[in-house]
Amino acid sequence: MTESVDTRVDLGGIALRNPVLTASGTFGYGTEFAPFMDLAALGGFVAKSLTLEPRSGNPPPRIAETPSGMLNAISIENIGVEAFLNERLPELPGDVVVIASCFGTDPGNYAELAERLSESPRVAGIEINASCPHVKSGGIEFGQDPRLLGELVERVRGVTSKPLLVKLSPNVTRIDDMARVCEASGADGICLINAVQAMEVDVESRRPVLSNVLGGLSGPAIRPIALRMVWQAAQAVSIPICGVGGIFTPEDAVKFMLCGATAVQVGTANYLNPAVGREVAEGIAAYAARHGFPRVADLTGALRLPGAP
Amino acid sequence: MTESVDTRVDLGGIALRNPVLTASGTFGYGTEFAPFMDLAALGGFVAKSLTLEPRSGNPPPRIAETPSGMLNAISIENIGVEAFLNERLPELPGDVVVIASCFGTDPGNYAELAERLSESPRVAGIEINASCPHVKSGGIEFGQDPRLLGELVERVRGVTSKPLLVKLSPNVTRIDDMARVCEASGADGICLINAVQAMEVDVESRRPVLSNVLGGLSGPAIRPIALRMVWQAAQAVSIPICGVGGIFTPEDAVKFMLCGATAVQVGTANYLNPAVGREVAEGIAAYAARHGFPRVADLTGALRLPGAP
Amino acid sequence: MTNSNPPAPSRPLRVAAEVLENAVEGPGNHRLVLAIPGWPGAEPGQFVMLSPGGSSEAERTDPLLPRPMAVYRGHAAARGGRAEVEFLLKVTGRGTRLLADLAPGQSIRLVGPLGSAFAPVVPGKRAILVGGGTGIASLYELASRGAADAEVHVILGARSEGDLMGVDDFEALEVDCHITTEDGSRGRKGRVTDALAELLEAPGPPAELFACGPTPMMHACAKIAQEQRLECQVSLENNMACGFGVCLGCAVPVHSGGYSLVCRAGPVYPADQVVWEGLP
Amino acid sequence: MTNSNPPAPSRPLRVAAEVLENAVEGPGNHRLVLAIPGWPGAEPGQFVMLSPGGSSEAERTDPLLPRPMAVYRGHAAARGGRAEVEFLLKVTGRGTRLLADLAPGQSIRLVGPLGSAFAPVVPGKRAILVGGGTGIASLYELASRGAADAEVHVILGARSEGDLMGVDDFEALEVDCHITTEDGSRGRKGRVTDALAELLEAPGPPAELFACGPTPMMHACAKIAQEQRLECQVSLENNMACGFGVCLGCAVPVHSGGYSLVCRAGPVYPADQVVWEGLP
Ligand SMILES: Cc1cc2nc3c(=O)[nH]c(=O)nc-3n(C[C@H](O)[C@H](O)[C@H](O)COP(=O)(O)OP(=O)(O)OC[C@H]3O[C@@H](n4cnc5c(N)ncnc54)[C@H](O)[C@@H]3O)c2cc1C
Ligand SMILES: Cc1cc2nc3c(=O)[nH]c(=O)nc-3n(C[C@H](O)[C@H](O)[C@H](O)COP(=O)(O)OP(=O)(O)OC[C@H]3O[C@@H](n4cnc5c(N)ncnc54)[C@H](O)[C@@H]3O)c2cc1C
Ligand SMILES: Cc1cc2nc3c(=O)[nH]c(=O)nc-3n(C[C@H](O)[C@H](O)[C@H](O)COP(=O)(O)O)c2cc1C
Ligand SMILES: Cc1cc2nc3c(=O)[nH]c(=O)nc-3n(C[C@H](O)[C@H](O)[C@H](O)COP(=O)(O)O)c2cc1C
Ligand code: FES
Ligand code: FES
Repeated sequence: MTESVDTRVDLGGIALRNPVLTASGTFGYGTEFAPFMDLAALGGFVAKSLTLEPRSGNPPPRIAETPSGMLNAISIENIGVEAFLNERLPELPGDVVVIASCFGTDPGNYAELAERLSESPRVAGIEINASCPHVKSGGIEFGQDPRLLGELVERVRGVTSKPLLVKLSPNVTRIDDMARVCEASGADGICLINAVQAMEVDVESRRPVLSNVLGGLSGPAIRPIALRMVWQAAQAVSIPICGVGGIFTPEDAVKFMLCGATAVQVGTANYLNPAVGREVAEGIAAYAARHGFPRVADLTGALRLPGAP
Repeated sequence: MTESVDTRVDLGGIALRNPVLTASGTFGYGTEFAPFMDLAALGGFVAKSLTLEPRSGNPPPRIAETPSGMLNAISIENIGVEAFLNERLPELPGDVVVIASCFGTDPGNYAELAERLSESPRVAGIEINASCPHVKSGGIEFGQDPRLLGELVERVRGVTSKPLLVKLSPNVTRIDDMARVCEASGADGICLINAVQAMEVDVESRRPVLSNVLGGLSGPAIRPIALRMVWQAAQAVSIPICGVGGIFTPEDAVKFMLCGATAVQVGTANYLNPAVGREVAEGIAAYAARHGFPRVADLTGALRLPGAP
Repeated sequence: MTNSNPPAPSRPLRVAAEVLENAVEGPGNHRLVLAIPGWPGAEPGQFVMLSPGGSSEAERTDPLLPRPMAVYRGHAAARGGRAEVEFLLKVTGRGTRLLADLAPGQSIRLVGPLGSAFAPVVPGKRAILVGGGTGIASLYELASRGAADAEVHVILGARSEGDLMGVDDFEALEVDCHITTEDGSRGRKGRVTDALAELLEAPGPPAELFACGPTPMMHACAKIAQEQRLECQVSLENNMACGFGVCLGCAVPVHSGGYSLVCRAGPVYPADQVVWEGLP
Repeated sequence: MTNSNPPAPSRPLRVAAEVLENAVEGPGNHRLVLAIPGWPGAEPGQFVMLSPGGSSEAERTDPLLPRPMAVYRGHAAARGGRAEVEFLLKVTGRGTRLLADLAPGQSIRLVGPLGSAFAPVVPGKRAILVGGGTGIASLYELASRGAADAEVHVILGARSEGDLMGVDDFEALEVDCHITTEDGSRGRKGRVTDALAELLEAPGPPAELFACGPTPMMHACAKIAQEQRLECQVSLENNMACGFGVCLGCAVPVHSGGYSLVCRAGPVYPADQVVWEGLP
C-alpha cells in the first residue's frame, strides 16, 4: 500500500524523492550518518551552515538540556566553504540531495558564499541562515528586521540561479511579515523555524549554563510554536514552506504538512536517533496510504478548519 | 536556618511576605485552592483576568497537552468585575494579597476596569494583561505594538494610584523595547511572560486540536524562553520584574530571581499540584539559607556572568 | 424534572498514594488498586486526577498533565488505616500507558475526590445504567449501592470483548446485566443504545437513566430520554488539566447559558442541561 | 612523545538493547548488563550513548538527550548470540536515575561503540591508571588487557566509600590496586593525585599515566605528567548531545588550534593536547 504512494515533492525547484530533509547543524556534513543509514533514503539534507572562512565557535559549555528540549550556542563552527566543496561534497554518494546553508555578517559575505556554492553541480539548493539565535553579529539581525532581510535575500538572489531558501528566525513579532518579505525578494521557499532564543541557569554555581549566556532552544518543546508559525506563514505566501522544529515522529511531520509545509526538516531528533530521517519519511508515506492520499504532496495544507467538513 | 531568612520583597509598591505569586488564569479567584493550602502561605495571587462584563470564552476543546507543556485557548472567560468585587473578594481571608488582572479591547475598557478595581481596599495591585495570545481582538495587540502599549499603560496609570504591573507578551521581536515602554509610561513593574502563541493538530481528524486554532503554550517547555526574556528585560529597565513561565520547583524560581526578577508567578504547575506555590516559597527560602543569603531579595540579579568570579 | 440532589462532595485532598496492585484485565485494561492516606470516601460518579509520572520517580515533565480517572470501587479502610481504592483503566495513550506500568510499592500523586456525583436511584423506579468503554468504571458504585433500593439494570458496551471492563464485578451484584459489543465478540452485537431501546420497551415501573461514556453515546442516550420523557443523568469525559475548576479547560456548553465546568459542576449532568449540538 | 596509535574504532550501531541485569552496587551505583545484538566489541575507553526513556515505554520527550556511558566490560557472546556488555553507572541526576530504574527484560536504545580508545600500555613500562568517580568505569578493560603486557598500577578514588565503583573487579585482576577516598571511609584518605605522587616516587621502570575522571582531576594529572615528563592519556567527561560528532556540543579547546570534539577525537587525549586553563 505504502509503495503505491507517490512520495516526491518539489521544494521551490529542488526535486526531492520524499519530503524529509535533515536540518542544518544537526546532520554535520552528511557522512557522519553513513554508519546508521543510507543517506539516499532521505529527501535530502542541509549541511551545517558555512562561512567563507573556517570558524571555530564558542568555548564550552555549548549545550544544555531543558524540559523536552535542548539549548545550544555553537556559533556556526564550520570547516569553511572551500573545505566543504573540495573535501566533503566529493565524499557523498551522487544520489544524495545536498542543500548548502550560508551564514555571514553582511549581505556581501552571504552573496560571496552563495556564488561560490552555486558553482558546484552537487549543491541542489542554497539555504540562507538568517536566524542563528546566538551569534553576536549577523544571522538573527537579518531575520528580525524586514528591511535587512529583504536586502539580504535580494542580494543573494542576484548571484545565484540555484533554488534559494531562506531560514527564518522565530524570534519575531510577526512571522507572516518576514515570510512576505522573502517572497517579494525572490526566495524560492522559506524554512522555519530556527531555534528559539533562550537561556538556562545553574542554581548551584549561579552561572548561565552556556558560556555564551544565550542559546537556541530546539526539540519537541518548541514544536507547537513552530507549527503555529508555519501555519501563519502558509497563510501569507504562496512559495513553498519547509517546516522545522521539534519533529521526532512521522506524525509530527504530518502536522507540519497539514498546516501548509511542502517538506520538513528533522533536527535535534538526529542526535537521539541517527536513522530518524528515514523513519519519518517512511512513516509519512504510510500515513498518506492509510488516509487515502495518493501523493504525500496532497497532505500539504490539508488541515480541516473548524466548521469545515 | 530557613527561619532566619528574610523572605519579604517589594514588587513595585506591593509588599509581599515572600516572592511567590500564583499567575492569572491558573489560580481561579483563589478560594478554589483553600482545600489544599493556606492562601496566606503565598506572597499573593493574581486573579483570573477580568473584563467589565462577564465573558464566557471559547467553545471546547480549549486545552491540549504538548511536550512538557500545555496549550490553552480559554479566551478570558470570567465572572466580570462586579461579581469579583462583590462576591469573590469578600470570601478571601484578609491577610491574602490579591492582585487583579484587567483585560480589554481598548484603553478605555482597561481604564474603566482599573478605576473600578482601585476603589477596593482589598486589591493590592493591578496587572494589565496586555498579552493574551488567543483572543481575537485586544490583549496581544497591545503587547506587540510599543506605541499602543505605551498609550494603554499611560491611560491606566492616569486613573489608578494602586501599584501597576504590566504583563508582557513573549510574541515580540524585542522584549527589552516593550519593557522600556512600560517603564517610561509609568508602570511600577512588569510581569513576563504570558503564554507563547502556538498550535497543535490532531493527525487522525486532521483538525487543529483547539476550537480556536491558535492557543497559548505554557509550562516547563517555555521556561528557558521566559528566563531569557526576564534577563533581557532586567538589563533594560530598573522597575521590578516578576518572572513567569514554566516554574514548577523552587530551583526554577531561583533561576528567575538570579536573572533579575524580584518576584515570580507560578502558573500551569498549580494544575498538577495545587500546593505548589507554598512549596516554591519555602524552597526559595531554604535555597537562600543554604547559599548564605540573609534576604531572598538578595537573590535578585545575583547571576554570575562568564568571567566574573 | 429534577432528581433528588446529589450528596455534598467531600473536601478533596492532594496526596501521594501507594500502588497496592496493578493487574492486567484483558488486553489494554488494568485494575489499579491504591492505598490513599486520609481518603474521605467518594460518591458514585466522582473521580480523581492521577499524575502519570509517579512521585518517587525523578521529576519528568512529559507527559505533563494529570489524567482523570473515575473511582471504580472503594473499600473500607484496610491496610494500615489507609483506604483502598480501585480504578479500572484502559490504555489509550501515553498517560494511561505510564499508569498501567506502575508497579506495586511505587507511589503516585493524586488529587481528589473531585466533581459531582450521580443523584441516587429513586426507589420504586427502574434504574437503567448505561456504560460505554471507560465509562463503565463510573457506574459500579452506583449499581452496587442502588441495588438495595431499586430494580437496577446495567448495560455495558464496548467495541470488542477485550475492551470491556469489570463485567464480572457487575455480574456478581444483584442486578440485571446486559453486555453489548460492536463486533459481537461478547454479548449482543451492536451498541448499548440498541440494548437500551429494547429494555425500555419491556413492561415495568417507570425508568430513569444513568449513562457514562463517549460524548456521542451520551448524546444518543439523551435523545432517547428526551423522546421518552425519562430522567437521564450523563457523566461526561472531557479533557482536563486541573480537575478542580481553575483552568477552565473542561468547559461544556449548557442551556442555562455559557459554559459549565465538567470537573466541578460535572462530570454528572441532567442530560437536558447540556447543549449537545456541535460538541466534539 | 607520542603513544602507539589506538586501534581503529569499530563502526557504531544504533540498536535496542535488552536489560539482563541491573543491580544496586552501594548507594547510588548500579551495574547494568545489556544484551546488545550485533555488538562489534569496544576498545578500552570507548563509550555508548544510552537513551534514558527505554524503548518499550510510551514515547516521552523529557529528559530528552541520551547519556554517555563508558563500556565497563564486554563478555564474549553469551545468550542467543548477542553480546553481553556491562556498565557501571552512578546516579547523578534524572537521566541516570531512569537508567538505574530499568528492569531486566526492558529494552533501551543505544548508539555505539563511540569515541577514541586508550593507546595500549607499553610493555616494559609501569602503567599507572588513575580513575576518579565515574571515571573508574573507563579503565577496567585497559587494566584487564594491560596486565599481561606490563606492570599495571591502579588508583581508584572517590568522595566516599559508597561512591567507589568496581573495586572488587579491579582487585580480582593481577594488578596493584590503591584506593583513596576524600573522607577516608575506605583506603587512603585524600585524593587520587596524592596516591599518584607517592607511587611515582617509588623506584621502578619509567611510568606512563592513563586517567579518567572529572576535569579538575584530569588537569591535575596532566600537570603531574608535565612536571615529571611522563606520557599521559586522559579521558574527558564532557556534556554530550549526540556522541558521534554532529552537534558540536562537546568541544574542548586544544593546542593545535580551535576545538576538538570529545565524542569523536576523544574522549581519550594525550594530556598535553588539551588547553586546560579556563575549562569549566
Ligand atoms: C471524569 C472522567 C473519568 C474518567 N474515568 C476513567 C476511568 O475510570 N477509566 C479510564 O480508563 N478512563 C477514564 N477516563 C478517561 C481517561 O481520563 C483518558 O482515557 C485519559 O486521560 C487518556 O490519557 P492518555 O494519556 O492515555 O491518552 P492521550 O490521548 O495520549 O492523552 C492526551 C491528552 O488528552 C487528554 N485526554 C485524551 N482522552 C481523554 C478523555 N477521554 N478524557 C479526558 N481526557 C482525555 C489527556 O488528559 C491528555 O491531556 C475518564 C475521564 C474523565 C473526564
Ligand atoms: C565518555 C563518557 C563516559 C562516561 N562514562 C560513565 C560511566 O561509565 N558511568 C557513569 O556513571 N557515568 C559516566 N559518564 C558520566 C555520565 O554521562 C553523566 O553522569 C550523566 O550523563 C549524567 O546524567 P544525569 O541525567 O544523571 O545528570 P544531570 O546532571 O541531570 O544531566 C543533565 C545534563 O547534563 C549532562 N551531564 C551532566 N553531567 C555530565 C557528565 N559528567 N558528563 C557528561 N554529561 C553530563 C547530561 O548528559 C544531561 O544532558 C560518562 C561521561 C562521558 C562523557
Ligand atoms: C546544536 C545545533 C546546531 C545548529 N546549527 C545550525 C546551523 O548551523 N544553521 C542553521 O540554520 N540551523 C542550525 N540549527 C537549528 C536547526 O537546524 C533547527 O532549525 C532547530 O534546531 C529546530 O529544529 P529541531 O527542533 O528539530 O532541532 C542548529 C540546531 C542545533 C540543536
Ligand atoms: C489555562 C490558562 C489560562 C490563562 N489565563 C490567563 C489570564 O486570564 N490572564 C493572564 O494574564 N494570563 C493567563 N494565563 C497565562 C499565565 O498566567 C502564565 O503567564 C503562563 O501560563 C506562563 O506561565 P506558566 O508556564 O507557569 O503557566 C493563562 C494560562 C493558562 C495555562
Ligand atoms: S479541568 Fe480545569 S477547570 Fe475543569
Ligand atoms: S556530542 Fe555531539 S559532537 Fe560530540
